[in-house]
Amino acid sequence: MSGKQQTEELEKVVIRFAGDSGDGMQLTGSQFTLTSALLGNDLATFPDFPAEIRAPQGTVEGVSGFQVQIGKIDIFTPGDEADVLVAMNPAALKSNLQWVRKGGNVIIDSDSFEERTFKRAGYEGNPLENGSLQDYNLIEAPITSLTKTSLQGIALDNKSVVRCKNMFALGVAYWLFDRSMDQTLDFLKAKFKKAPLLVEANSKALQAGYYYAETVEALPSNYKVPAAKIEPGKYRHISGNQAAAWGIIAAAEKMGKKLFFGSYPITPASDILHELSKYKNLGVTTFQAEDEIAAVCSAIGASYAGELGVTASAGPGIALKGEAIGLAAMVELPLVIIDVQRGGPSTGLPTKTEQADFNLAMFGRNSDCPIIVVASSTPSNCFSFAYQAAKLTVEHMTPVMFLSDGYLANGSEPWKIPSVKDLPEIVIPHARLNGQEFHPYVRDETKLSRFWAIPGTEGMEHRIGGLEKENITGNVSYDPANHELMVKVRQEKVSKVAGFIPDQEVIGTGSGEVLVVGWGSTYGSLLTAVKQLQGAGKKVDLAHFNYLSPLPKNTEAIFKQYKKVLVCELNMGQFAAYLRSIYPEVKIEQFNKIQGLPFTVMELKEKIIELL
Amino acid sequence: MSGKQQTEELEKVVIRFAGDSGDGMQLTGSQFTLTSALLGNDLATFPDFPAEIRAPQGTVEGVSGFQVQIGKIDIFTPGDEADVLVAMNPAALKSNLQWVRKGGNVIIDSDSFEERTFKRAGYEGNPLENGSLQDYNLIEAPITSLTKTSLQGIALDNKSVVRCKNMFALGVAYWLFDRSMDQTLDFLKAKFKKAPLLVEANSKALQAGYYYAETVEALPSNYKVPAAKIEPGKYRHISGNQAAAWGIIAAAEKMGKKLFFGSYPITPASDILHELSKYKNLGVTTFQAEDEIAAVCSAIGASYAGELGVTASAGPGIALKGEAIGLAAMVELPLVIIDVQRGGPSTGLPTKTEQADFNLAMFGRNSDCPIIVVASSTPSNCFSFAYQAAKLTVEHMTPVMFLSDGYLANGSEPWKIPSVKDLPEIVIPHARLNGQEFHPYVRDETKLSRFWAIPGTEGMEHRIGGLEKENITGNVSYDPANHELMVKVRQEKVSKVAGFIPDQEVIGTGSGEVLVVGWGSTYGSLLTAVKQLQGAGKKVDLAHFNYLSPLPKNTEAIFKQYKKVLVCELNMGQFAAYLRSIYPEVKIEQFNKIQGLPFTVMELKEKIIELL
Amino acid sequence: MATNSVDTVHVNPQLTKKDFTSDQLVRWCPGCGDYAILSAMQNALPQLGLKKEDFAFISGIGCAARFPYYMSTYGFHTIHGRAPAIASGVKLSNPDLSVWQITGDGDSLAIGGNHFIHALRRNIDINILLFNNEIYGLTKGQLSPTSKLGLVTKSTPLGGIDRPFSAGELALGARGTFFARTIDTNPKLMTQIFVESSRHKGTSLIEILQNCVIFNDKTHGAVTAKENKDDFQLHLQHGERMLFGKEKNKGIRLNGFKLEVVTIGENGITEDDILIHDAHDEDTTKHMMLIRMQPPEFPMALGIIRAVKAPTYDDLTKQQYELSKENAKFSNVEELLQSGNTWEVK
Amino acid sequence: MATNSVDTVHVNPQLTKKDFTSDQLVRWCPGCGDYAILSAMQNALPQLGLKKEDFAFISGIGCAARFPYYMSTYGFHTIHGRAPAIASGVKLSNPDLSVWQITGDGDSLAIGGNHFIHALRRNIDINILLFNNEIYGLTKGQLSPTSKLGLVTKSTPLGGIDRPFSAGELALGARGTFFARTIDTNPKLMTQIFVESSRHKGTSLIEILQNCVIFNDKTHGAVTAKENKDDFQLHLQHGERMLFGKEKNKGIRLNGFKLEVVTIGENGITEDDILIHDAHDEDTTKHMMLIRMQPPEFPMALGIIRAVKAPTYDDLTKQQYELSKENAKFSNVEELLQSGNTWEVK
Ligand SMILES: Cc1ncc(C[n+]2csc(CCOP(=O)(O)OP(=O)(O)O)c2C)c(N)n1
Ligand SMILES: Cc1ncc(C[n+]2csc(CCOP(=O)(O)OP(=O)(O)O)c2C)c(N)n1
Ligand code: SF4
Ligand code: SF4
Ligand SMILES: [Mg+2]
Ligand SMILES: [Mg+2]
Repeated sequence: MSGKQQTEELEKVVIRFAGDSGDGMQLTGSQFTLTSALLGNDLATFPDFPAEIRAPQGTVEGVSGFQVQIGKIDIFTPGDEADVLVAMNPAALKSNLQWVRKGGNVIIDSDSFEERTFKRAGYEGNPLENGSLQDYNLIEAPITSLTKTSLQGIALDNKSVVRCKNMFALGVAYWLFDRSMDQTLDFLKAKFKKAPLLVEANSKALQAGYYYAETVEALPSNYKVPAAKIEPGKYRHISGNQAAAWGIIAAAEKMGKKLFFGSYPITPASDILHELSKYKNLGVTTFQAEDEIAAVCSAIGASYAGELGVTASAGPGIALKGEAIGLAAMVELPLVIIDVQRGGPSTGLPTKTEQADFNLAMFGRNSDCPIIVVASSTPSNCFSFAYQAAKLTVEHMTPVMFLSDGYLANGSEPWKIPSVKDLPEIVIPHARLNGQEFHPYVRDETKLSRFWAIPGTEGMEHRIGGLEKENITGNVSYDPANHELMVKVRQEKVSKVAGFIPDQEVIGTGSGEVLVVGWGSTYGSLLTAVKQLQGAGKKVDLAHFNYLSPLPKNTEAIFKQYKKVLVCELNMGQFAAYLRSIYPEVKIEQFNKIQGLPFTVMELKEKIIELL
Repeated sequence: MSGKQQTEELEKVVIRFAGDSGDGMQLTGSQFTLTSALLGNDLATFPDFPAEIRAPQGTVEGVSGFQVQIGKIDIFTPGDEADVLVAMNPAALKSNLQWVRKGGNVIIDSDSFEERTFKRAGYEGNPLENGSLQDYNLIEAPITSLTKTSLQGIALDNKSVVRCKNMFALGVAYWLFDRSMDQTLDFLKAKFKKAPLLVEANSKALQAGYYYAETVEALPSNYKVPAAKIEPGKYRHISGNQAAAWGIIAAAEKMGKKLFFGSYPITPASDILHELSKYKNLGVTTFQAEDEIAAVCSAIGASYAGELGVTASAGPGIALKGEAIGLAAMVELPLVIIDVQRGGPSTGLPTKTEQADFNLAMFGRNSDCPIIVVASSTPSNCFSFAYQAAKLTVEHMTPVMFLSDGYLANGSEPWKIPSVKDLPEIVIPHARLNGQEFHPYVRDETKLSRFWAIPGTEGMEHRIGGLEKENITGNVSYDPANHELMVKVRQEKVSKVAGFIPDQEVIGTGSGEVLVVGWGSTYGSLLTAVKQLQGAGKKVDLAHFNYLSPLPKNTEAIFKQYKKVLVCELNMGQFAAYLRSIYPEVKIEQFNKIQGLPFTVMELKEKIIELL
Repeated sequence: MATNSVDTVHVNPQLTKKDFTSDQLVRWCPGCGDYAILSAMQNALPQLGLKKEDFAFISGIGCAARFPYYMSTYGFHTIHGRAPAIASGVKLSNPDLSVWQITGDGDSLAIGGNHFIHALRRNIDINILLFNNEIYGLTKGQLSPTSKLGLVTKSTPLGGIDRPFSAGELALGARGTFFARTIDTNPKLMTQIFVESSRHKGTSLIEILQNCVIFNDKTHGAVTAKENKDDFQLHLQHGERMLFGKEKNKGIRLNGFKLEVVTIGENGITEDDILIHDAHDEDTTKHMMLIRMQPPEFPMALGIIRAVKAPTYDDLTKQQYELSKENAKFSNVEELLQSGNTWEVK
Repeated sequence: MATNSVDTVHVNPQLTKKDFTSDQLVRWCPGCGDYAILSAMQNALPQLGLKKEDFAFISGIGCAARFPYYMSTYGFHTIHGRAPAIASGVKLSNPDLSVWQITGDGDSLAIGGNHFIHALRRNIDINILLFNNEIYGLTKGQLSPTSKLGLVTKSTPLGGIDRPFSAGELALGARGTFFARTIDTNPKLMTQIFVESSRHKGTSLIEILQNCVIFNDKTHGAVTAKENKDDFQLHLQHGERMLFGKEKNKGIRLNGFKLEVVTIGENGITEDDILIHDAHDEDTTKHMMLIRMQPPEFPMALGIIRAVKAPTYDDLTKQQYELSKENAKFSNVEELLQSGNTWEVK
């Protein structure tokens, strides 16, 4: 490893930062991401939080990671394996080495490797010495001490100085990938506006890292990942939860309603509450309720009173909302329920991702109680599907469950900023008086939805409730035939939504050997796998679903074009079972992973090839 | 209508009593039932309660009905249509005439037909005069005034006297069906032990009715329904809720555990709480919790502490229990959840029956969270399946949902009393110390269930919880592979129950044109319809399911023996969809009714014949 | 606005009871106390100077909760126990509505207990009418959290062993700003209290001692029975002395830290010894004591026991809108989307 | 029973802290107040004369709720807010266990509020340890029902507008029989209170003012900070005068209906003027006043504020078993099945 470094050009590269939760790895990763985005790379990120707030320092449980894939080609996932791992301590190395490709670069803070620390990380012996890293290109950099040295003379306590070591590491990464430090230098100025010493210290550490990497010749080469061909326009970075929050606000504005968000905190949904609570001036009311039941009920109250009522939670909280969602379905009021899924059952794996609340979304209510279910598939399209959820719920006057998950919620990607005026119109079915007696359950003929009569409007006084009611008048009715009619009307109303959503798209030729089917957050990995196989000449297509209930009209027609249909999900096969129950004639195979982790492209390709 | 009456012998007959909720129709019906049972008839009953506590007198909403079918042949349902209706007022006539077969007898209290009362019942004109009853054999008896006359001289207030008119009506019915009054006379003595005047008045009214019927010659004939060929033994009458309560107590006694029943009242499940609360001396603790969540949680606490924890509710309450049931599944503790289903969604039709919580039972929890689901199919076998539920939950250490419904809960039938010693043994998997460190998730090899370690036992101190845990040790684990393993173990554990339940039975030849499939309370109607068709030479069989998750091992093999499989349910087709998702190769048709009412034999036969 | 054409309903100061009566048949049991409450409410609303469409009645489940069907206002019969949360959403979204939550003792204090205490704590401007019949009526007679200790019911054949809540004590423990108590046998008092509590800004809790003739008849008999009326009812008025009895010669006096009943003219007691009711006292101490008074030792306190000013959650929400507008970096979603770190791809 | 073989653990009067320490790595943030509470508990249990297997720790969800993992007793980490109901089931089923419910302010007073008040009302013999850090720790810093009005958190960027609950007031409003308050900075007091509350028959509520260094640091600083310790902590002991201050020369006196702080020696105040604490007073009046005392006007009351006798739900349940046995018509299921109306078919 000597001689002047070379610059290698790459199509894409994956880098992973890992350290103690106090080490600032999320910040480091997002700075790297932003800078790469500004350079024009396409990219996708995946933050990997520890389950504890602050697990004991130096333990594997306390490691926080951030992975980003950047490319000059389209990037749909944060990558299966990292080309470069930056590990700030032995615990970070221990828990992250499994994600590094053989032959990849591993940059460690050699200052952090001592008897005490690698014991604490659960290593038997010193991992640097026992050959366990021989398949990797190990770069031992004394990051802590170099940070200290470079900050000598700045009047900061030792703790604050050491905290800057993440910037040192970021500097190394910037050099390694030939990125400018400007964006981060600006960011630091803004972030520490009120503490100039911190601006100085962090900036110096960043630069020290950059120049260290350039100088020491420990690094084999640096890499260039040229800009991707990206649709022109104005971009920003957005995470799934932020996008969901913004999508809902945008829909409320578009429909001219205030937004009422009733919620109870839960990982990984809480950030939607945090985000929305910033926008009171945009007409957003956030109500942190005493529990999930009160949260959804307050949103139902808001919808009844004429606002857009929305609630959000994760699985355990959604399970609690079932009875109230049933009420909203019964009284036919708008309601958006956002389920940011996480690993389960029960409390499960709160910080991990999973797609296992599909059944709960479909069936988690007493009796026959269909609602609309949609799912987003990338962090940024959480915006569109949150928006769609709001549009559908008011236009069809029935609850909509919007499924996101931990992977989308915390993941982020560049997003071409839409213009609000280009967003689909939302037409609210406000009730109107026509000189005759007002009836709350008069229905729109094409949609079967009722009209929204808002308390405070004169002449529309009426009563609704959870008891079965007579069609049109809404009077409580125990009549057998009316009940059957109403159950069918509520089902039909949801089924008819199929006429108002786009046809299902297929990525590929439209027929062939295997149709890969997915839904929700697996989109990136499925798309990458399918494209790679298509590139290799395989007859594989992808149909990735965002509308789950009802399904797009052309679904069965698509399925019939393929010899095999393979449904891939991060659960035990819930969507697959649902498809089988609707299209028993289609032979459905399934591929499942239940590890709290996304699919890797590799494992998908292997499975698909098996079927070819 | 003159001349001395004839006695006609009948194979079976259906009689329906209807009156104001204050008129004592439930009592009248159950007395008639008991007397018929003592005579050796087979029979089945159906009480039809009003939705209100006491709806305004004389209104259709306030009508309370009771239907019973008695036979010398096997009786499986209370009958589609009544041969005799006793209607105590115009409202009772109005709401019940629809259930009487054309040509049937309608006995009314003519005293109750006046302008005011038939208006109140919602009649335009006097129904006795407008020809609307011409298809029926109308018997106008001045029941109220005859009751009054016959009780003259008894020192009771007018109200109490008039209250005896139900006994007069019962007397008429006894004569009509050639039944002795003895049982009811004894009953009255016991019931009014403390009020001899009431014994006298009610007895007199009963006899007056009997002799009136014998004398007036208004009745065309009386009927004899001879004793059925019933298996010898000691019998009693039992309703579904009572049977469920007793089944659970019997199981607790058999396994040598105390029973802890945590519940919150709800129609039609409350009677289980009422029933169980009488048996504290049998080691039953009933805990009326503050809500359904506390109810199920207290039961989980009891199971954790080493008792048999049971909870019960109806749909709205079951929807609330989902999160906690998920906890029980995750920590692998016994828990029986009884869902006495009612019409829905939401509050729905609380006093009507439906089978629409199947999906909720299967899927109403966050994430992949399988549990065992069983259903009873007759009032009396609520005993066996409650017992089975308790047996399975402790033997397999996972929650069991036991589905009953309003029809079974309130319906009743004769039941051959089993001997406790003949009930299946229940073997509790108590944990044992073996000198090594104790681990809470060591598993039974054949069942995959863990062992029950009871707090208070020395040397077994351990921690469990809703977070994902490592197999064997139970330590909290975020390890991806362990999570997949555990999700699969929980699924396998439930699947393996199939090896411990009986094979599915088929009523019929075992192959043919149409296999009728049902589950739960539709058994009686399905069986009657299928038997009648078989009797007519049709190639129709019945497979009626009590074990829903997992399904019996031989299910698919059975289905494959038929050209068509018709799943009949009182919902939109939930079990049918489930079967399709599991056996996509079986072509499944469905027949559904969502009216808050049981199937009639007639409509079933029509539908089945369509398929032949 | 004052024309009276068929199509427009104008602000009508002459709204009457009839205007608030819906066309639905009332379906409570004959003799149920709920009828009187309904009637008192229909008498109270015309006095509030609001329009018919400005009222929303939100109920849970129970006999009491059928109430909205009989009012010809906006009404929502929701699910068991959750009405406070739904009513909160209604009020926050549509603050001009006069929101009335109708609930039974089971609905509010069993399954709905959490929402109940949280509504009171937040002090959202809704009015809660708690029909306390000390039993579950609709489900046909089980123990309620207010049932007297030892009550034999369907679910407690050997008598209830749960110590009952006192709605007022619980409400004050939850920081409630308004508590009144009334009885179904006194229509005038009910109407008066409904009117007054609707004027309180914040969560008004009105407990109505209601008789369930079917499952818990005469549970309030010690207070409501004709023969007990004078001696066991104390009608409180803010600023007035706590006097009661047929001759209004009995009163409540403070003795050290305890209340006691005294008779004017006996043992040298004069009117000056009798406590003056201060419903506006921030301190809950005396209100708690009044709430706890029970026959036969004491008369039951009726009327407005506590009514103190405190910011309401809905007003504070409005203030935060304003505050947020003042500091806002963007005034619409377009600006929000464009804000912060963005970049152009050409 | 006193042999000490390998296979039998005998009643060991010499159990030590170590016996109650599990092998799991404690995972709270460095500096979190929870560590001290854990340690105080591990010190308290050996003093109770019970065996290790006689303890069950039942928790909900939250940072606090991880507690059972670190105790080598029986433990159950359940779901958010529901621990009181689960603990109730445990105690009723296995009354010989010493049951400890571990909960945070969000777990007990937000989602778990209903079960909390009902446990207190029923007076089931469990001990509730409420770790009050006035914030949601585990979910990273949202407003809690005990957060101070105006607190800026992740969910309330403009400050919270919910008026906070006082755990003690709510508990007494719910008819709680035992309430104690302590602080994470005083291990001795904690241990003492844990021991004493475990001896109370009925629901013991112990509020621990706990510091969350990460999301709500120093929220209890006005009470716990070294410089405030003497002036703003009043350590109550039943039967003793309410004295505090560095020189123990300050005290609480009753002035009419209000409490006030006085200094002995000033304005003619003597020790005799100072109130004597009566934790056993049935009447909640003074306990409520003590609970409400807040710096800077008052010291914060610590120690056992209320401890009154009342029948416990678990004892009453047992009594009903007995009662039921006396009147029983059948003594086993066989007899039950055969009881009442039956008939023979031959
Ligand atoms: C989730 C749920 N649980 C239980 C019920 C059954 N239920 C309906 S009303 C009621 C209690 C009624 O008592 P209360 O609130 O005091 O009202 P009342 O009928 O006495 O006016 C119960 C338990 C229900 N409808 N929903
Ligand atoms: C049903 C459900 N809702 C929400 C959550 C998320 N959650 C976990 S702990 C918690 C609050 C924690 O606050 P607190 O009880 O005060 O405990 P602390 O962490 O402060 O000790 C929340 C909202 C959950 N786990 N389950
Ligand atoms: S059951 Fe009781 S509360 Fe309900 S309507 Fe009848 S009398 Fe009134
Ligand atoms: S977040 Fe707060 S309460 Fe939780 S462990 Fe950290 S310091 Fe303790
Ligand atoms: Mg009630
Ligand atoms: Mg907290």
